[in-house]
Amino acid sequence: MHHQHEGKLPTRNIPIRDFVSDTVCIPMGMHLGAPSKPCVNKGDLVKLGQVIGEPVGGLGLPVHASVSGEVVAVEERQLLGAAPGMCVVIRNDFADEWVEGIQGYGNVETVDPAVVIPAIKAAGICGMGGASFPTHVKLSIPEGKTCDTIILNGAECETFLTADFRLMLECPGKIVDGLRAVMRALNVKRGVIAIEDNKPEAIETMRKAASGREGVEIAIMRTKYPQGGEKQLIKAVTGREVPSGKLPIEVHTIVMNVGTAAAVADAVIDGRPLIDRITTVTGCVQRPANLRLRIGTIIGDVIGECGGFSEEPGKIVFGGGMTGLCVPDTDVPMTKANNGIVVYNVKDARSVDESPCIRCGRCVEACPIGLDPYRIKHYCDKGDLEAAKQHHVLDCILCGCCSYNCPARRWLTASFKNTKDAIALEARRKK
Amino acid sequence: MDWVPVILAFSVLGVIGLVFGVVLSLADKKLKVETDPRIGQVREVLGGANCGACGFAGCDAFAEAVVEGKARPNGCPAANAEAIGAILGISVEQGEKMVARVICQGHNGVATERYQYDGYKSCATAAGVAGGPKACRFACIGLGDCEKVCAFGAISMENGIAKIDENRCVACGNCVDKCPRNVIRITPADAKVIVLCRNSDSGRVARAACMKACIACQRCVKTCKYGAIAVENGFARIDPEKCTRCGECAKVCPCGCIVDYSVVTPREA
Amino acid sequence: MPKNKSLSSVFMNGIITENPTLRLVLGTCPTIASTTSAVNAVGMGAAATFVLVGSNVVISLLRNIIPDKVRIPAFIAVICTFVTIVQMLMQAFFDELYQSLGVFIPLIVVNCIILARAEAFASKNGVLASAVDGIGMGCGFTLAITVIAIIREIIGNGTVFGINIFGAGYEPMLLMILAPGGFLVFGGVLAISNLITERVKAKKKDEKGVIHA
Amino acid sequence: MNEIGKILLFMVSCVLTNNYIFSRFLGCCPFLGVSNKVETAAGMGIAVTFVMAIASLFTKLLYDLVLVPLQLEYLNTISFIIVIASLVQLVEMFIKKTSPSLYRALGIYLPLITTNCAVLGVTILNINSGYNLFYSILNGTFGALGFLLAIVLMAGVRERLETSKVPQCLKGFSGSLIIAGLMAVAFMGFSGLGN
Amino acid sequence: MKLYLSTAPHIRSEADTHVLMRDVLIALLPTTVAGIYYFGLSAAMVIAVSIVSCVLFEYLWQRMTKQPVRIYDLSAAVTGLILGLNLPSTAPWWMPVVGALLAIVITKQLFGGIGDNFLNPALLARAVLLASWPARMTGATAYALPTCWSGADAVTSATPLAGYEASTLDLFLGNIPGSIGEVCKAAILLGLIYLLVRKVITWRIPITFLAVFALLSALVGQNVLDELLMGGVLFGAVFMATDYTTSPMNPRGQFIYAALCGILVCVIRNFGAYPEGVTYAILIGNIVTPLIDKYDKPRLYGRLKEQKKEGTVNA
Repeated sequence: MHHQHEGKLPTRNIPIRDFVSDTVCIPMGMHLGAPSKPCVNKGDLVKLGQVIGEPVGGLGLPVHASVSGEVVAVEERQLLGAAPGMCVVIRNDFADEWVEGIQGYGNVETVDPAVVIPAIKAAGICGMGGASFPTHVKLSIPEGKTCDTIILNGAECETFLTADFRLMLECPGKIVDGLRAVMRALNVKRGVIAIEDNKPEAIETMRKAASGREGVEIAIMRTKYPQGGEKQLIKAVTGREVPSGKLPIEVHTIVMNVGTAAAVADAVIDGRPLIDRITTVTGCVQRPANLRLRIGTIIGDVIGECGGFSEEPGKIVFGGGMTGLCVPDTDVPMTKANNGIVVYNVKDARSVDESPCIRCGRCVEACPIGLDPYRIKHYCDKGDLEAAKQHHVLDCILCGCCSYNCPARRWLTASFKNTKDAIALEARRKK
Repeated sequence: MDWVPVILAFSVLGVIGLVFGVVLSLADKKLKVETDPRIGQVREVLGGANCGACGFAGCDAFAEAVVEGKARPNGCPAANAEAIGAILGISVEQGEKMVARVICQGHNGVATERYQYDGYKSCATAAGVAGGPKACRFACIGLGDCEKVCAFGAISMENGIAKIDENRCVACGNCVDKCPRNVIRITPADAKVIVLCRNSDSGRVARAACMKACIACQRCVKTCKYGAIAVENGFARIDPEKCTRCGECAKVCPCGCIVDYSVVTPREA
Repeated sequence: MPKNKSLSSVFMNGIITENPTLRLVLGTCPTIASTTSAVNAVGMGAAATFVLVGSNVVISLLRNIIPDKVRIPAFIAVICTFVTIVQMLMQAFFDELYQSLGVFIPLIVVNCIILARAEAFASKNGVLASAVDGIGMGCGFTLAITVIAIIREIIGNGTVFGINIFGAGYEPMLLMILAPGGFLVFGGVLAISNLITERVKAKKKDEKGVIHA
Repeated sequence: MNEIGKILLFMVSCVLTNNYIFSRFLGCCPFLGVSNKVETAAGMGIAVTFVMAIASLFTKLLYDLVLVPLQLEYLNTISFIIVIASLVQLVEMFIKKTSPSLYRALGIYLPLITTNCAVLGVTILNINSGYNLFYSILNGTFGALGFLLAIVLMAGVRERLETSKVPQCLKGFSGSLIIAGLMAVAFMGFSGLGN
Repeated sequence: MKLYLSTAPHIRSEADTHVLMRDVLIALLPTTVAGIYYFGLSAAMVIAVSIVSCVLFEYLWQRMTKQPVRIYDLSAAVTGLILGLNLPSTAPWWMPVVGALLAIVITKQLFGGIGDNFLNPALLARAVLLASWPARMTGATAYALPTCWSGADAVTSATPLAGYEASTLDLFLGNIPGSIGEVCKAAILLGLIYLLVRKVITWRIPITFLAVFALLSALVGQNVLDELLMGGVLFGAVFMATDYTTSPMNPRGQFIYAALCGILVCVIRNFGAYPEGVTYAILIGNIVTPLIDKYDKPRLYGRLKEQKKEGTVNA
């Protein structure tokens, strides 16, 4: 599927700049897995990089203070998910004083491979492309499986977003360092940085940065959403297909986002925990920008930094147009996985009512997995989980292509997500 | 009169009948399959809605299980258990009449709206979008997931919340399972006085979220002469065993969240 | 079916409540095949009624003699006999009609209506009631197919019972007396009858509701 | 035209041009009743094909070897129905034994093959049209294949329409009849083929 | 400030039902203009009556059954225009009205409206009209001569289609008797190009249809070019076989469907009773479509059979 417009033009050529606000609200549940447990109390003084949330369970990650200052609240707030989540609110004293004990390992080419993954875990890194899966878990290869290729996802096929693109232009060395660290940690000989062909500058910069680095290559891919989807990326780079219901490691591959790789480099070289990330702010704001934001920055402040709304806002979305999540108000904080804040005007925000399916077959043609979306939608609407399962609804990657292309404006993707959740719930109930 | 053709006709038909009769009876012995005719009879008593409330895969499976003694005749909420018992030649009791009730009165305009939900019309989906469009976390979302699973057409959406037709409801519980907010409860049909709110937030928060929210003011508890009402988890609850359906509590409730169905019909409530 | 039902209600049952064509949807093949003209429909209806009454009476007479196990073959044999009689009668007196109805006259044997009535009514009721039931069902069948036939004939040929009603300027819609027209008109009439039943039911329900409240 | 070509054309005309459902209106009851699922429709169609082929053979033999020599032609209807009823019983027992699920799906329609007018119709048409034994069997088999084709196509359409917003009064037989009518319009395109 | 929230995706393609139908109308414009040019005002009248009655029937039905009125999606207008183009210019006023009733009410709305009809409404209407009033629909009695007719005068020779003889160029430009829309092949090709450029349809159905038909015509010994240019093959392949609702969803199914249509046109033209088989061929294709859709599934990602083998080779 080709987009008519990718929405990347307003921010494509704007360099990354820093923004620090005077209050941050750091959610404890930014990664996939159980939310971390707050280990500070109201009134405590915290320093930059201090652990304020301790990992819980197998998929747990620590959370670090992204500013120094006083903890003003530890409370539940309504975020993007179904239930409210625990947050630690810190008032920034702008001292930016690092906590003691931050210790890096220097060069990624000489570091002891065994310390890389613990360092990644300690830095609280999760997938920064949007899925927020804890990176150290992804890099722990299960018994009996092997990995021969690590793919860095620089496709950034989502609409509106330019955060990864700017990162590749401005910090190419860091990305390659991160990749090398992971390759050495897992003893993998091949690392591929995959970039879509609509980003020639990034391809050029990354190629320069990768030259002379052992086993690192650049793959150029056709610009086609969802090229950056894990499964599509693996197919495009290696020609392998991840079996249905399995993880990429099944075909000896691990996929990471370029942003994650840069964070890994920081964690390994400097021992710096994940306290900020690059985010594209675009849409109906006065000055669209690529900002390096502290985790927990309230988006109202971010929009203020970008000059405020340029039009009456109708919808504010974390992430791109195809897979992003809506926010309920401007008091919501930035998370580790959020790569974009896109403001839609009221007209673009409104959705049209579903009209009857005209059986044009565009959803079938658009589906990168090869599903029959129109048929599955019927079963999903009816609540027939069994039939939906038989038509492979569980294979859906929720890329949104079917909904995007549907001339009847039907909520195909939403109904599939709904059904996938219902099937998962049912399975859990049966247990 | 010439009798030959008549005799001939009869004998030809007789011979044809005989030949096929013998073949059929032989085949019958060879290919015999036993089926219990009662399965079909039981199946006819069941509604055929295939709602699954009995725990079997549809009405056919339940009928088979009942006849084989693997299921209880009153397992089907939609069917007359006595009729099934009559087919099987055993006596069974019909359970107490239960109905599903929506424990929420957060109509449009009554419940505060945090944002305008503008996506796929499904409660489960809306509940996952930043906690749902209504400020109350316990409120009926009103996009009709229960309506879709009801095999008996008992649920309709009115003014932003679900409405259950108690005459059609058989208490199969499908809507209860489907509701992402657990706002539907199976209650005895004769429990006429009910607290229609389960907001466990503090009174202030609850009131801000909905004009008909229970604020745990304890007035009903004090009014009730039978000790049937208790406030737990921030909202009142009536014990149907102790309740005499006097309806006094409904009169004193300042938020109107206790409803006496013997005074207001479900349609008006 | 209760035994003490009055004969008139048995008769009306066949025409309205359980009209074989429109309510029970039995005997679809002759309905479509014989409704190309009103005359054909009446002929087919009369033939079927004759067989229905005859077989109902005979089966009702024999109902205590025929063993349960072989009742269906026995019923068919009785029906066959009457069909053969009708066949011979029609051939002798209405040869033109017989030719235009063709294979559908012997096929009255397998018209589900007749077997269904034998099984459901005649084998359980007395002779007189069975005869009335036969007449009622026969009339119901005849009425329904005649209505369908009249519609088809008017639109498809511009005539009713062969009498031109639109004058020379009318261009008949040929399709209606061809195969598809049979399906379409039958479907349409059935849909309208369903619609009326639905309305009546809804009305009854509403009335009930009012009484309850 | 040579004999083989003639036979081929005869087959085509049996299946398409003189389709039992769409141009001869025989076998409408099962066609309307057992056509809501493609799989069951195919099962029904195959059962009918089987019965019709064998019935054509037996009735033709019976007629030529017994009824005609004894001058009892007028007994054809009753004797044919006995043959068909027995065959259907056999098929029913066989299916019940081998495939209970198919048996459950075909339900009450299996015994109804007896009263499926297409079966009796084809045997009588064989006699009336004066076909010899070979053509009788061809007529039976390919006529039944035409029935199979029609009922499977019908089932496909009806399965698809399950997802549509059909008005209440058109659910069931009335809607099926209208579908059949529209399909019959399309099948008119085959007229003239093979004749 | 109250925000609107929904699930992803938050952007949608430009092409909604209305836009697609509008594009089809635009693609039909050259054909319509050519038809009116050749057959004059009477053709314009037939087309106008057809469109108006189709839209009116749709509106009335939706009001009567208390559904939302959807005439603005233009699907009824498209049906009306195609129906009008399928009629001869001499058609009396009541024919497009009856056709519209058949198309909109019987074929489309009775089964649930847009997207739920299993036959192409305009085609079904044409087939019924053809069967009911053959003399008014086709042949020398129905087809008016084009206003700039230059060929041999009337029924002298026996070309299979309308009883007229014309040069290949005239066949291409449409200077021949016939239904309003089907005569001018140049205009139809223009429409095809527009539809392809706007990505309203893909090449699969029309090209397969025409290719299979041409191949078979060559096999039975006909003049392929003349066969392609005669009658409604081109119009049918471009505008009617490609109807979304009644053609298969999956690419492979579309090939099967189009090939079936092509074969049937050739068979009916050469061996059947009708001189022109396009209508019936596509209708039969429509009827087979549900079965094609049922059994033809796209290949699923990650369900390769050789997956395991390939995986181990790489490891």
